[in-house]
Amino acid sequence: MSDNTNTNTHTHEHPGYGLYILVWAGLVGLTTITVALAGFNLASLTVVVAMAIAVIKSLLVTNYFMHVRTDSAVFKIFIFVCLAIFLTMIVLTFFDLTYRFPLK
Amino acid sequence: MSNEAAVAHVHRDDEGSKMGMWLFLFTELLLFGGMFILYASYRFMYPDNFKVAAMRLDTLIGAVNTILLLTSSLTVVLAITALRRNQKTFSLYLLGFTVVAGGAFLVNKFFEWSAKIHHGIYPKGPEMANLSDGENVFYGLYYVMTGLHALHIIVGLAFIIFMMVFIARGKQTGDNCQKLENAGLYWHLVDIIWIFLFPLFYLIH
Amino acid sequence: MDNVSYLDYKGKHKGLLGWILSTDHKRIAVLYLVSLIAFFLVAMTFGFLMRLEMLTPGKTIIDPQTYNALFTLHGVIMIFLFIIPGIPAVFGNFFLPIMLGAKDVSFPRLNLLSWYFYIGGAALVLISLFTGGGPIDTGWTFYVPYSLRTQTNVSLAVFAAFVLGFSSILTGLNFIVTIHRTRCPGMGWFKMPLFAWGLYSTAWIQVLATPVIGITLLLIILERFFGVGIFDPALGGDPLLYQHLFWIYSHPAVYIMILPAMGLVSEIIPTFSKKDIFGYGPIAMSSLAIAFLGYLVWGHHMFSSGISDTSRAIFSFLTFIVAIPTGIKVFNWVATLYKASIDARAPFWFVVAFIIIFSIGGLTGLVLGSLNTDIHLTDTYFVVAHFHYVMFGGMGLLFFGGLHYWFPKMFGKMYNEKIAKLGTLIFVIGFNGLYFPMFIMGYLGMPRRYYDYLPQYQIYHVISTIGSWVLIIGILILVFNLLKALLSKSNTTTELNPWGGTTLEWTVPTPPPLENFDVIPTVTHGPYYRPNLIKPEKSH
Amino acid sequence: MKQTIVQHTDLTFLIIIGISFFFLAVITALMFYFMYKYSRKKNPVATDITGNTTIEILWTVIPTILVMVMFFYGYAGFKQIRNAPSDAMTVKVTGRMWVWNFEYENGVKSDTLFVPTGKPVKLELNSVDVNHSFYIPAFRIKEDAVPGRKNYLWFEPTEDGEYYVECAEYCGLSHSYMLSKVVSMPKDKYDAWYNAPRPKEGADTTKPKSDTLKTK
Repeated sequence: MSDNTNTNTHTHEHPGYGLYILVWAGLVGLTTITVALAGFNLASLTVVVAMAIAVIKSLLVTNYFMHVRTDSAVFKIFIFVCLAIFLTMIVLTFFDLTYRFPLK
Repeated sequence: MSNEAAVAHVHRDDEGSKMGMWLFLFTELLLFGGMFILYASYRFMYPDNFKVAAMRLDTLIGAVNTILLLTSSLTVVLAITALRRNQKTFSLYLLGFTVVAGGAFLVNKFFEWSAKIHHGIYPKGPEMANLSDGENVFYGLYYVMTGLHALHIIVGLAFIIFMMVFIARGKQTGDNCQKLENAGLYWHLVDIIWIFLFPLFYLIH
Repeated sequence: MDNVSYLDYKGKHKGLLGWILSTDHKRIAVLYLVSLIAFFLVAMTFGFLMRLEMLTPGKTIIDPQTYNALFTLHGVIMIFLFIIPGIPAVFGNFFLPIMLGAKDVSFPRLNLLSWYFYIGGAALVLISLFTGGGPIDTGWTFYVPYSLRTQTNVSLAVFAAFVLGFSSILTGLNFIVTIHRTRCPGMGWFKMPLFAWGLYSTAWIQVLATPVIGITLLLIILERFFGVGIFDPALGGDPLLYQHLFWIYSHPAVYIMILPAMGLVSEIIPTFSKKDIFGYGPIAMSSLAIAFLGYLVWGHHMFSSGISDTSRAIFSFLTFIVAIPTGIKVFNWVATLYKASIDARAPFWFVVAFIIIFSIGGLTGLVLGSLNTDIHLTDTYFVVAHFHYVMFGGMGLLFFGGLHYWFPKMFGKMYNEKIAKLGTLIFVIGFNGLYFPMFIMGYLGMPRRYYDYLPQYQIYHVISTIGSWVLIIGILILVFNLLKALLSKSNTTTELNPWGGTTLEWTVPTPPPLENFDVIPTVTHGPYYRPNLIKPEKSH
Repeated sequence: MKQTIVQHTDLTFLIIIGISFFFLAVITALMFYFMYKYSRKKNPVATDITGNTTIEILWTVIPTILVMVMFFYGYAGFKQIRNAPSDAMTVKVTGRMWVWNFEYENGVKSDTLFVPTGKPVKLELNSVDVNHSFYIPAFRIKEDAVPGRKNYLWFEPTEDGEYYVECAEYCGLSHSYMLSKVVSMPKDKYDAWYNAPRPKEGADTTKPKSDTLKTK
């Protein structure tokens, strides 16, 4: 039983209400920012900024609301593998699209 | 099942249960992932059409829905904390709020879709023939992705309502609430997907 | 608790209900086994009819529409109902928990649910034959725009594949958690049997790739009903993106089919060599490497589809890389035989046949990974031959191999070994007779999925069709031999370890009892460790 | 060049098949030799060998080098297949269920592809309904015709003759009857056909007599 020690006892701390409300406030704040920024013309940066904010928001949700921050390492590895494979799919698809001419 | 199960599984494995839930979340993530690949590809092919099409979506409804989901996510974690502190009633109220917020999200979505359909913007709708290829694809993706997401909201709400029943009956308690945790994980995932859908569809101007 | 075998215990339900409502991993495995063999025989019959049609140019027995439906159904049933669930659902379910020293999989009820998804999907396939526009005729790849235009019952058949995807996902999910959470004391990751490594790698593909095909198939249905236009070129969609998404799943799926078979080879070889496996680490790691690299090479199915030249070159390069871990496995297996003590019993014959046939399949894959030769050979019979050598010669052969290896343990009966060996021999002869001429035909330019052909190809088609008859005779001999053993009252065996294996399943009673182990074992050695072997000389 | 593409493709095929056959023979021979030499009768007790790092590295590195060689040959041939010379004449090819239509630069249409020997021909592939694939086995080339997209293919016939064109991407009921021909003829004969006066539709269905059909 290599990675299943502490099966039923919760050893990690459970944060209180305050921290969660703080994270929620951050999420709402980021939403306001991303909506406000959409009014400006940031040209090619639009997507990058919107996605960066979305990534930060999802990191907040996974780390705090979904407790990944305090979970055992195996969950972090799992998420990494999943995202790595998803990114590979996108990158390899774009090797086709970027160099395909004419696209239509 | 038969008595076999009772004997075989007295042993409870919360960590394993959580692991199973995460793996299930990955499948959900990649289900939407396939759609995100399509979205990215078509946006690359039709950048201008996508901007024009996105203009017609109502940023305000999208933003309100984002806040609703974020808040409902918050109340789910708060409910788990409350249950762990044996504040059963408070926990139920918090989950009740989640259900109301999720319901409100769906109502908003309903009005948003209705307005679009009213204007003839739906697959094979009267307005679609006047639109460019890229706009067509944009609305196709819009309906499929938000529709699929709404379906997940409904499933998530069903999970949470079941959990409320379990809590009320004392089947989920402060010491034994992995099922509630899992329902929470599912709800947060639905939230995360919306965190990406919102800017991709509503905020590209 | 008394050691009543899983076949005999009395639960809450009696008779058939005691089987289809049981959450015992062994009973679920047997449910899978019966259903899989039934669908295999159906799809084999379709294949037989196709080969019969190809005996002469022009019409031999059936019309083109029927032929097109036959090759589609042959593909759909073989792939989604036999090859993909195949080894994990039957042998994985039965033996993975026992090999790990566990009482069951982590989620027994999900396990049963996955069988119901399987049966549900299968039922939908059957219903799709008689409803709507009749049997689907798109080929198992469901390429758009044809799948959007044809009048046949594509929506239901595709939905069936979608449901079967759930079955596959649930099995994979279950196995990952089972391997992480239920290994017995002492069984570290590198003391797991290699079969478990094969299943572990497979499970990750099942979990992370299957959803992509799920959404793709769902989109076909939505396109057909609502015209959402995501793939339809008439509405602005790009048919090539469909192919991307389809192969993002379907190429890794090839490894879902073959990795468990490779794991099984790694079990059978040490048992009959009476020796530890050569290169445990490299074999285990190459499974993971194959699973990962499998995600990077899907584009090699699209070398002539019009994707960009840059991506064709990248995909070709990556495809060659994936050959390396496969080669490593084969070399290690052969090396295991060096200075071994080999008792070539019936299961071992399957492995020998596998190594040769699978190598032919794998090596001809190199020709298809190379850009210029693939452009000539893709969508010809060369490809048909290649993937039958890999899939049928790989997974199919090892499905029977595994059945012969574990049959005495599963059912407490012993089959006639001479007849099993004879059946294997006829199988292998028929197999090569059936598929080898297809390599030549393909090289000469015979495209696949052709109802009719130019007369110059006939000689190869005739040889191939005759080969199919020999192959079917071989399969029937194997099946009837096992059936006879199963039904006979006399040749029962309670022998724990008929082949002299070293993994945990050989320590439990034959057939295994309800919860496998009275006392959860503790492991101190690697899975194939044997004491009292000759120590190697330290010459180098 | 037709000849170079065919030669290069066949050479690549031979190299890969040659290397593969060598490995297959070694694996098979060793396996049977071990089964004979180390059978339970001859060798009742095995030697406890569990691995060897040197040999693992060897059989990782050597195949890696070999497949890189294979990749290189394939890629070199592929570059020829994809790079049409700039002086190539263009023919528009349209696939439809279940015929091939050819349209030449001057608007002439035909259902058989007539080309002058010794001149590179670039085909612009399109489809009006479902995916098809334009395949000339004798020239070792193939490319899909996808609706809504323009794919291309080129070849240069170096000798007169007739070569089959097949559809290699499944396209429905009469997929296997979607056959056509490339007829390669001397330049003067081709020019005479190309410039011949035609009825206003411009359709030319006359097919030159075929005496030798080649697929190889």
